[in-house]
Amino acid sequence: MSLLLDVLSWGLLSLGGVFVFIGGLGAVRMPDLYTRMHAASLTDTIGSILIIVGVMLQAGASLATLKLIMILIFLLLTSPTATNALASAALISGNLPKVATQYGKDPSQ
Amino acid sequence: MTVFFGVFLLTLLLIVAIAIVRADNLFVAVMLGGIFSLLMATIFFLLDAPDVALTEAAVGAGISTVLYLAALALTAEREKRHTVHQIKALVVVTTTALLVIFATFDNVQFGDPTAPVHVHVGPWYLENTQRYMDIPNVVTAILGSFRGYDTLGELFVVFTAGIGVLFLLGTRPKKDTEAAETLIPQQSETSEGLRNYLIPRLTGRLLVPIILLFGLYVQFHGEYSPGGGFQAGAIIAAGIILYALLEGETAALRVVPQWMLMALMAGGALLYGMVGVVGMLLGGQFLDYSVLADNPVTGQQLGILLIELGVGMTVSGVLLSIFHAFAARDKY
Amino acid sequence: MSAWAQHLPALQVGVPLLTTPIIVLLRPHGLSWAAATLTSCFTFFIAVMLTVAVLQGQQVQYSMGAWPAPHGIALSVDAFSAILLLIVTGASTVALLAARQIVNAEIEASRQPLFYTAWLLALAGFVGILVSADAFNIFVFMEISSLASYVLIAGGSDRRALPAVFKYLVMGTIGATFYLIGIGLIYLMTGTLNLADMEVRIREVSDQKPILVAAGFITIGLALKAAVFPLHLWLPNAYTYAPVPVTVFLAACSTKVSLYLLLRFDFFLFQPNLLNHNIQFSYFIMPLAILAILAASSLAMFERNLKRLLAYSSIAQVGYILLGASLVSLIGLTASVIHMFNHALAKAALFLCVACLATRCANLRIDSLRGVAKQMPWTMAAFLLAGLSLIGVPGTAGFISKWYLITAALDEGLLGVGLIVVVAAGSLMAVYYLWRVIEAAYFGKTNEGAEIVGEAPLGILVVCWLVVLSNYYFGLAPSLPTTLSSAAAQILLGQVP
Amino acid sequence: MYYVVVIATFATMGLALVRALLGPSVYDRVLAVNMFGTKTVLVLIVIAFLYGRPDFLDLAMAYALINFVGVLAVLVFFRTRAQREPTATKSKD
Amino acid sequence: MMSAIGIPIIGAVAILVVGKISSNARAAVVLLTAGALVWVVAGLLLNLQASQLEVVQIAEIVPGITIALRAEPLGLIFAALASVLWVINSVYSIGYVRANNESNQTRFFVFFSLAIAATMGVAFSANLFTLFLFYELLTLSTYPLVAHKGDESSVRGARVYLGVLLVTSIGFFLPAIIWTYALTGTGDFVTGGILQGHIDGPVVGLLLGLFVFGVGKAAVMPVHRWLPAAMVAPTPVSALLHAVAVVKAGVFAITKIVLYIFGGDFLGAEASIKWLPYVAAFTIIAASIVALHQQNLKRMLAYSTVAQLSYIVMAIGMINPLANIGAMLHIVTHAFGKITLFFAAGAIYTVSKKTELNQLRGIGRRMPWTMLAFSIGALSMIGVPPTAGFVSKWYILAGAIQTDHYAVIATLVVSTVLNALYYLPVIYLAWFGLERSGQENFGQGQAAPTIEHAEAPGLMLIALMATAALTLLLFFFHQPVVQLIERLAHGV
Amino acid sequence: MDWLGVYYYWAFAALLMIGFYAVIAKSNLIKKLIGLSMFQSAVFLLYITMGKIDDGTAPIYHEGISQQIFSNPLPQVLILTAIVVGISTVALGLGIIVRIQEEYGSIEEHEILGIDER
Repeated sequence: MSLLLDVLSWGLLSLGGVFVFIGGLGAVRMPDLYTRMHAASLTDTIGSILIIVGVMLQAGASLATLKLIMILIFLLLTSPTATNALASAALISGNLPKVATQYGKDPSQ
Repeated sequence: MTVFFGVFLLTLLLIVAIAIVRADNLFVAVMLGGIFSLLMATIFFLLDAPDVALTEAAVGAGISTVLYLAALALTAEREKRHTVHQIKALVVVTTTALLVIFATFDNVQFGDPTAPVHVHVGPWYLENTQRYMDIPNVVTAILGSFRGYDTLGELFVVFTAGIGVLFLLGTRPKKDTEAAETLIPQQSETSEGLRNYLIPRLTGRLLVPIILLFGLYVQFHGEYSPGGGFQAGAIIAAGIILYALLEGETAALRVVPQWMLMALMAGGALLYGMVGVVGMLLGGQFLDYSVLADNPVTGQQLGILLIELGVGMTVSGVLLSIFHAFAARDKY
Repeated sequence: MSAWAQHLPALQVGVPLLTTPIIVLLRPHGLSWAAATLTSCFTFFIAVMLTVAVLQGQQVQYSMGAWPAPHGIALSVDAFSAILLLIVTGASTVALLAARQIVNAEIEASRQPLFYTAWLLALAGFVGILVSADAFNIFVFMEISSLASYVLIAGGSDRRALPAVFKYLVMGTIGATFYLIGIGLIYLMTGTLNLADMEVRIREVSDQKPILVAAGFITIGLALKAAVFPLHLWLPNAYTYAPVPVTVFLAACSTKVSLYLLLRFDFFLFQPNLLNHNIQFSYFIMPLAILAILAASSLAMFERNLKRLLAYSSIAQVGYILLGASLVSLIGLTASVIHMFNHALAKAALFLCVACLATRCANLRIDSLRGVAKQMPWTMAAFLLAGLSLIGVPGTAGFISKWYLITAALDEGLLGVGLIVVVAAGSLMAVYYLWRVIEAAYFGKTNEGAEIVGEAPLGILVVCWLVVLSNYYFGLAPSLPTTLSSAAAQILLGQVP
Repeated sequence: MYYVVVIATFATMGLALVRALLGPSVYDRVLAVNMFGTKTVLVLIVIAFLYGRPDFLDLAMAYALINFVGVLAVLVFFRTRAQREPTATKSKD
Repeated sequence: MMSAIGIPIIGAVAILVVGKISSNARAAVVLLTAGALVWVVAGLLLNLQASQLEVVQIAEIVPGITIALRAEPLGLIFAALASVLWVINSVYSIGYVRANNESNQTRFFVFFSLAIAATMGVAFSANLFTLFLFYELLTLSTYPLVAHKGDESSVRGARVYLGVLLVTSIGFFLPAIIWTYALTGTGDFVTGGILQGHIDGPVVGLLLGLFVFGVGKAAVMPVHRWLPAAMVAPTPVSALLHAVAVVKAGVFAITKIVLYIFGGDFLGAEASIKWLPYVAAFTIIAASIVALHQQNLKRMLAYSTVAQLSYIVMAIGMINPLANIGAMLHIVTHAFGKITLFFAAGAIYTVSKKTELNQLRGIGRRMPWTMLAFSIGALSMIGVPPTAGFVSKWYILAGAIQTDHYAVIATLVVSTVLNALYYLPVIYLAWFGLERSGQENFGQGQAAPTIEHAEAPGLMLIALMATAALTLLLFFFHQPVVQLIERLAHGV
Repeated sequence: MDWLGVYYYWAFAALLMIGFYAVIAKSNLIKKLIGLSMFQSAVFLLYITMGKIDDGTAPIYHEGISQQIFSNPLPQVLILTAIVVGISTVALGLGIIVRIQEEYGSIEEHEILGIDER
């Protein structure tokens, strides 16, 4: 039984790791602010879910698992909100997404 | 294995440090400062110092970034490229660094248990915490009781900083006073924070109680896991600052009015002092907690709990009043 | 009372420290000043009690929280710290007594409780350093006193105080951090923070290199905070633009406490263990001291602003104190300790006279003080008498330290003659720049614009004359400071085999 | 067992740092800081388990909160700054 | 002895209090204090035997260094001289101040009596430290007197006065004292000297040099500049300065140091101090030559004082009993002679506002009594028999012949001739010169018109005549003073 | 002589250098303050590296832990205090900078000196 758990958590953890790394790559290679934000925040959330669940399997039913759940909730609450606030702030201050201007359409209509 | 992580993180640290010095835009420098202290906290965590990591995170990343930003909002945003007497600085700096390397070069092994540091006083604390206080967190034991006098001094350093900022920023700036009259009637947009940002305000409303709860947890859980007065104070202050950011500074002042902050500041310091004096009155030395209760061990625990509470009160009071002093400056 | 006697060291720091939160909350105007002065007097009273205990030969030790010395924090008061305690608490009480009118004029009522709290915190910081026997604890109290002094200096209405105090903050923090690096390196090699314990364990340390570097760091750090000559750039502006009572308090003790630490660390810790200490000390500190005396005095001679003139003269006097110490002889050290005492007296008196002048005259440039003696005879008389004490005319306190300094220099043979020339040149320059002021005040023609100025308010004048007369009392009957300083010299030199 | 995750997260932290240094506009840097924060939380969780000290998770929890406060603070004060000097050139650095 | 210092201080305070009320009351108080002082000193002088040995200790500064007073003969002579002349000087200055209605007179008299108190302290000091304490007090109390007028020239003069005196005292005198304390452990004046055996070789010369040039008040050549500069002071002050207190304190200090610190026989054997008489001789000659060229009366008197002082230093430098007596005697005779000259100069200035020598042509007929006193004083300076100056020069000459010190004999002769050269023409012109009226008398553009003026005012005249009489009396009755000095010489 | 171990001390020295350079060379007051806090963080790093023992764990007892080697708790206590000292100095420094901005209108040291000369 524990072997199954170990293999499962190892799988989740490495998957989470991969997602996180992809997010990192996305943030660097993407051309424009908003695309980078898109890449980074999405992988952020999925990555944390995978890793934390993976670790929870390792910790089993203990105080640590409760703490892990709390952290997961925090992360799920805070990082998307932060990205949202960031996106709207950038938009208001006139930092237009590159792609929109390329096709000549004025995004404001 | 710690060493490899450490080396990687240290290189990252140095890169960030150089980036901070070279950054022209001060906002950028402050944000990189945030990253700097996050890295610093992780390194501390790697070097088996969770308490210090928590303090560095709460104080370094949280509060100091907020204070820097509040100050930047009032002063210049961009640094004028004017590095004066560069060579002289480089010479002085390299000599200091060489001096330090010369001192620590070959005779100090990283982490070897036989180094004099670990032989003399360190181990005594590890054994005697069990005997005298019977609490798991040795760092809090030393902080609270063995070197309680240091922490009293520390508390008063924070108290002085609070007094100082309130004293300096207490005056209404002369030239702006006339403008201030006109400003007050129509509620200025700035102090309303992110009023029209719906999502952050909602999550904020949800998060602030959790942060405060977590702060209190850290405050009273200091003896079992990394935590204590300073960290708790910082976290509680961060929570209320978050509320101020979201709901606007006046709303935050309504929740925690100025006189309450002053009471918190003075009360915490007084509480700590009185615990020491009571120890003296009951026949022990100054700051001797074993006389506080009939059984010395519970006395020590009670003492540590009280002084951690005092520290938490003062630190949160000071940090909040400093934040309000900066934030209120906008209105003038 | 004897039950409290053994708690004295803790009370000495506790009283000023724990009254600050109470004073912060005192809203009614004027009450905060009264409370602060009362606390300062009570601290002075405790300092006197401690000195009496020390003079009776008691070994005043106190371990905080009843933990044994190397593990807990210990406080110890000996002759050296006793004389400094008297200086610091005395200066603070005197400055506070004279501070009422000026602070009312300069700082609005709502901020005054904060000002007096910062004042008591500075006092508590200084006293904490003097009483503590734990290296890191000294760092903490050094920070309290420095932060509080930055707040005090920045309290004035003169806007130029702000950049001056920022420069002081940066240099002070760098000094404190150098001190921290020094302790860190020592802790690395010896594993303890208690001074007495550290001094014992330093001997067994095999590799002396880090100790040497630590000595270097600590000396530079403390020299920065004590405004020793090349590192003195923050002092003139900080003292000039600070409110006058703050200058009275800081001029009398802030540099002295750092010098106390410098001497204690150098003679107590490093001295017997470093290679040949006299070379390290005399080749390194003595030229700095001589440079300080000559350069700072000459700067003072050409200075127009009265307060900056006295600030430069303070830097020169720090040079005298270091000169005495760098002779590494019993009389030399006695000379340097007693000069700390006498200089504190003389400088406090001079700055109090400046305080009297400040209440009546607009700016304190020398040529705007022409002919002021006719309108303010008592103040200028006090300034004259205090000036004589600074120069070291016989019968004044200044003379005693000059006497010891020259006797100490005489034992050095040929080098001694050179030192005597320097000391003589220093005091003659002092004569020059003080006489420039007195001559302008007494014989200068009052320039037309000056309005009729009355005598200084009685309160400040009485305090000023009190300090001036104590200058002369300790000039004629200096038994107290001499016994204390020779005992201090023995303690410091006790370590040298 | 945890090495894969630790190495991956460290790498992402490195990349986030690159973005922070290069980032043309301030908002890029804010994004990088946010990414950095969450990655540190994850690293701490994993290292806590790597060291076998699960009771250090409070640290990670504190991080998550502090990071959020930090990012929001930047946005608020950056807007106050932009408001006070609308004439100031938009920071396109 | 304590009262000797106490009385002038109490007097100073009394004058301060009374001064505001009325000038007569102030004058009365001044005279009262002067009289009381003379009475006390006389008391000490009479029962010399009893008061000789007891040492009054006032305060112990540092273990081994005390403020102590002792009434030994040398100190007594100086104190007696100072107190007597102070009485006369007070009389004179009250008259002078009234005649010239000087500004803030109270301050003048207060510092006057403080200066006398300091002089008493110097006279009775029992050790080097007390001597230095009162020496500095004397400098500081006379500074306001010199700068009394408060105008630009007097302030500059006072600055030079203070500068030279403080430089020499802090620069040379203090190190010398501390060196003595370091060497011998005590600084007390012991007949026969304390340096015996502690120090020898050229170092003794160096120490003596430090002392001689340290005591700026003795006006030995390089450090004499303050004396002519102090001429800006009103005449009673210059009288006090140059005849009674300041210069005499300087020379008295050197005598005390040479006799009681080095000791006569110790120095006699020492080769390295032979330079002292030659330096003094050089000062005499140079000062006399400079005095020759002086136009201003008071500056001439100043340079003549510099010369006369070096007589005493030269006599002491010869280390022989006869010369010592001569030196002590010269202190007294020169005091009387010079004070008469200054009083006369003051009188002439008060009445006729004349200060330059060439204005004094034919003034004898207008002011016969003043000029008579002036002539007696001048003769005493030259050393002509009926005046006391002759007696002291005679003793110095005898001492020089005894030790066949040819350089000193030569200096004595040459200087007497020089004195004659610059004093006699003044007397001759005053008595026999024709009073030229009108402009050509003041060709050099001095605007002092020949105003009609009679004799000097009454009070000043009395003082003048008193000192002149004393100069003559001393010539005939110098025996008691000599006996007193001899007792000292044999180390009673 | 394990090179990696000494790297911590060299990182401390490098950080010290960077912080000190920023304090001296930069004329912007806020940049000086940031340099100052970096200078202090370097010292914290020194103290904590001192306290680490090879494969020792944090000095907090926990039923679950097996091995008994603990890192030295004392430097951690010292650094806890030093961090809060650092933040207090920064807070006061920022207060002074805000006041300087209001009085002088600039926070560049060379400009402030210029304004004072006039």
